[in-house]
Amino acid sequence: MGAYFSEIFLGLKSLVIGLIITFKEFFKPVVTVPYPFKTIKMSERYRGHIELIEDEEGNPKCISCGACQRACPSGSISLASKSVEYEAMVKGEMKTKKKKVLTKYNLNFTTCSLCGQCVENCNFGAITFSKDYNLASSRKEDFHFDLLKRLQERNS
Amino acid sequence: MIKDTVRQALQDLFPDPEPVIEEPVVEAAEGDEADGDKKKPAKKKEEPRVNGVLERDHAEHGYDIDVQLEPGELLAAIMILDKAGFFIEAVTGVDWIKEDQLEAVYDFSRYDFDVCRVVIRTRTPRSNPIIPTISKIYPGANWHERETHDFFGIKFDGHPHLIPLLLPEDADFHPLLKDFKP
Amino acid sequence: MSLTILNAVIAVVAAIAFAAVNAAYLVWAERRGAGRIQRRPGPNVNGPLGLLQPPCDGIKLMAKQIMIPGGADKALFMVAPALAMAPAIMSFVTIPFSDTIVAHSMNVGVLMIFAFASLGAMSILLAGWGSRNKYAVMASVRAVSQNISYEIPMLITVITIVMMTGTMDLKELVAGQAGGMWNWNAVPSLASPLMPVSFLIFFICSLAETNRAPFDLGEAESELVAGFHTEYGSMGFGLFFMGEYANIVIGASLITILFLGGWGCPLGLFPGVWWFLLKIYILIFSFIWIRWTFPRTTIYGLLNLSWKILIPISLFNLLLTAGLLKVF
Amino acid sequence: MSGPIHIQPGETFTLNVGPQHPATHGVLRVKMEMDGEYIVKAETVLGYIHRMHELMGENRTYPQVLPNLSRLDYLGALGYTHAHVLAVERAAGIEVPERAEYIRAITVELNRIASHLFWFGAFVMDLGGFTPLMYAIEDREYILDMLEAVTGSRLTYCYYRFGGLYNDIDDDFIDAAKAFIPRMRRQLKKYDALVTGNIIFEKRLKDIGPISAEMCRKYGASGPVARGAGIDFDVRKNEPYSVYSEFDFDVPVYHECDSLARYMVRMDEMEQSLRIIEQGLEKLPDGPIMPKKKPKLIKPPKGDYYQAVETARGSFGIRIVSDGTKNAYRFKLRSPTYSNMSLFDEACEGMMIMDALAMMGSLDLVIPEIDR
Repeated sequence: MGAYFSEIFLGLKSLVIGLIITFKEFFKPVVTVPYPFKTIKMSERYRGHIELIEDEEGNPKCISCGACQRACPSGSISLASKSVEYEAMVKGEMKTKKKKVLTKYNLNFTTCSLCGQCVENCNFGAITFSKDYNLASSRKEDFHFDLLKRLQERNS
Repeated sequence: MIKDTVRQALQDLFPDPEPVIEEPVVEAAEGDEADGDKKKPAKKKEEPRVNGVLERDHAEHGYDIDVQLEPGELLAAIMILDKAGFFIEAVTGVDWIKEDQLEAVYDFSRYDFDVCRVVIRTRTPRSNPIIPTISKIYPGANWHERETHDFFGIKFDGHPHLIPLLLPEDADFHPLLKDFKP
Repeated sequence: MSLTILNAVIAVVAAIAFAAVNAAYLVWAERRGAGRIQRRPGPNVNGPLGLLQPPCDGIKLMAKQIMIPGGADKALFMVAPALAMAPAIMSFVTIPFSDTIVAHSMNVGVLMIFAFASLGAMSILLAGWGSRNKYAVMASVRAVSQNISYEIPMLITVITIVMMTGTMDLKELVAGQAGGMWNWNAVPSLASPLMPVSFLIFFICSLAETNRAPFDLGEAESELVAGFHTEYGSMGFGLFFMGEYANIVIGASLITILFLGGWGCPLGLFPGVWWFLLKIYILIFSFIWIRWTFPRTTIYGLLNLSWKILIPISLFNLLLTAGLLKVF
Repeated sequence: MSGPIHIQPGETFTLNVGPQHPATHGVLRVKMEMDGEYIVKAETVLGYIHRMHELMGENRTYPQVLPNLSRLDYLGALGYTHAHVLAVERAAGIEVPERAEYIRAITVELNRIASHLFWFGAFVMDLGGFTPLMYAIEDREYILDMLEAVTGSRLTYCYYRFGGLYNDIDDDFIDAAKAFIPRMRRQLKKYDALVTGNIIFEKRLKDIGPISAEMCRKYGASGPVARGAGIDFDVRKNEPYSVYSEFDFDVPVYHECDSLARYMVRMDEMEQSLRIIEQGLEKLPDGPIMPKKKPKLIKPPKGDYYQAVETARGSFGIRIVSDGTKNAYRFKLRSPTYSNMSLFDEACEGMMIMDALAMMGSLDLVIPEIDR
């Protein structure tokens, strides 16, 4: 009989303790960020999709060696280049030197797993992570990024 | 040390008199390992391992006892481990296509601090891979065997419910076979 | 004659309006309250403080297509939501909000409310059976057994009170408690020293009767998907939802009337409808508060609680009160 | 595996719990043969999100498989990538600088707390209490913020590399971690009062869902499921890897074998993980995070290698059969939940559905990890 009543009493007590805790929380400030109205700054190392880095002249640093393409586990990167002399642009003296120029750098973000292998395998520091995360879309094509075009858009 | 007792018990499964067969087996394995560790990995291989018990370095391989036996002796070996209080870790397969064999690999380990991971391998021809089930002894092997059947097509004789587990129920392909084309 | 009909129509319309507005805004209050307890804002986008959320929800629910699952019993499926809402509204007719605001005062008001409250279980049963879903059937069976087992201690407690006050008229019940909180039924008196316990029992029972957490086994999301209204969408679901909140208002009103002095002030000053509303909203807040604090009980834990703890104690209280009433 | 005993055929009905069901936390399906509310027989059906990670492991190079591992278990991803790097380091014989190992241990333990916190919230939500989930998520958010600042991602980390780490931790991380420890201890006390002490919670779990030690052994259960059955088994202690042998921590073991025991094990483990983090931050040595000489192309020598680690869910093992090329010949993932879940069919026989689902919650299921 004693156990019966003590169980009821202890049970009620535990319930009251729980109620007190939630009651205290009731008056504490909210901790959430109302997302579309307010955003938080992404941390320094946040890894978004990749982005090409430009050199001083505004051209991509990429020399289209294809290391990123080979390193990518999901085959999300496709790039193309053409070999040109590129005379007009050369400001230095070495006019005859051949150069591979990036003509296409596409990232298929639908298959990208943001592992960062491409950035790590790039020996020329030509790609980096963007801080983009507002990437919702209902169309698949919106995630086929033409990074070269994005670079030009950023510059203009 | 449970390692020695289990090793001894497993050794007894092999019918041949111990000293005669054991020496070459151990030597072959050591040679095999040395091969791998040193410069010339490509040479002198594709010699299917001889059945027997090997002791492995835990730090190097992650397990202690490596047993290869005939499918027929499998249940006896499993029973030894069951009696010694091992728990089943996993059952899986390896497709040795060059040797035209399928290998089923059973991992057992211990809950106590006497670390001893035992690996039991048994090989069966690729054309008709049949291995007795151990799910009667370790019910936990039920799913693992179904999975192995999914991936490799090894038929576990006596399994109560050998239908695809991870693959779709109408799957008739075995994706981890080396000649699998998706 | 025509005046009575007009009166009745006004009363019913007012009751429906009160029930509907309450139901709609209790949803809002619940979501806001839950949000505060969980350290998040709750609905706050539609209108100031999210006050336009309930009408938006209502429009959305009404605009949706009514889906009837294949093989369901069409008639029962359609009747069940209405049956959830109707008794709840009917009960409002006899609840006195103050000594003047009451749609129809009856001398058996308590009985009538309980009669209608029992119909609520019927709607759950019909919904579960009609929607041809195993989860729904299991949930409705649970809900019915829960309703039956909790009506017993509830009614025993009510009998105790009726015995003390000698009336079944809700207005007279309140009048008997007038003049301050020391006269309330929830406060122990010489004749019934265990009244706070009875109050607690009644409170727990009304939680269970309204299928509120921690006794919401009828719609236990995590095991029975959504319980008896798994197959309901659009306004069918909306009616169940409103019925649930209307039932909560009735439960709170009943507790107020039976135990907390109805529209009387705790200090005996300025009695009026505002006290009544204040009390029921405090009670409703505590319902919300409890729901967002505790996990759900099990079905056998629930029945054990009723049969092993609540019923013996309330019976003991009944006998004790009966004996003491003879003495004093 | 025993069939219905006293029930006539036709008296039972089949209930499909899942693949879309709130209690299964993912696409798991359990076909239950029910007698009213009682389960007569259950059969788990898997494979709804099977992705064949093992095949992917065979046709990709070792570094390319790294991101796959964190997709196994999205709640405790670091533990799984840790297993992979350890396995490949064992196979290829790569030395790891001490600082890298310490950082690995710290981040893995943080991730373990995050995983247990989420499990705690989801488990209480299974039982019908919603609010603890929100508190747990709030605490978890601190961990995710810390890990994001270091690893760059919030959920599916790809942080460890063969031989070391992707990048070093900074002072901000150390400060945040040091501030987090006392905060988490306070929160754990709050959870104790709010949930563990609650009578409804206790009644729902005590003596419910018994899983005995013998059953654990036969099914190969590990992690909190085994420790809740009185088995003192933790790979971090039994088979120390990384730098765990240098930490002073206890392995919580409960002998009750019920759902409450498994719950208590996880709650105590959070405290132990905090201790490990505390010691790790204290002992953290300076130095490089990548070895000086690291092979450009990882080609482990021929052989068969096994590596077990203790993840948030139990003993996770990776078997790499190497044929000396840059791809694994066989890449086997031994996932702990797979074994833990396989005993559910037998354990839930004769239970009521709500108890069975509470027990399922106490197994801490992450379906992608079962299906792999």
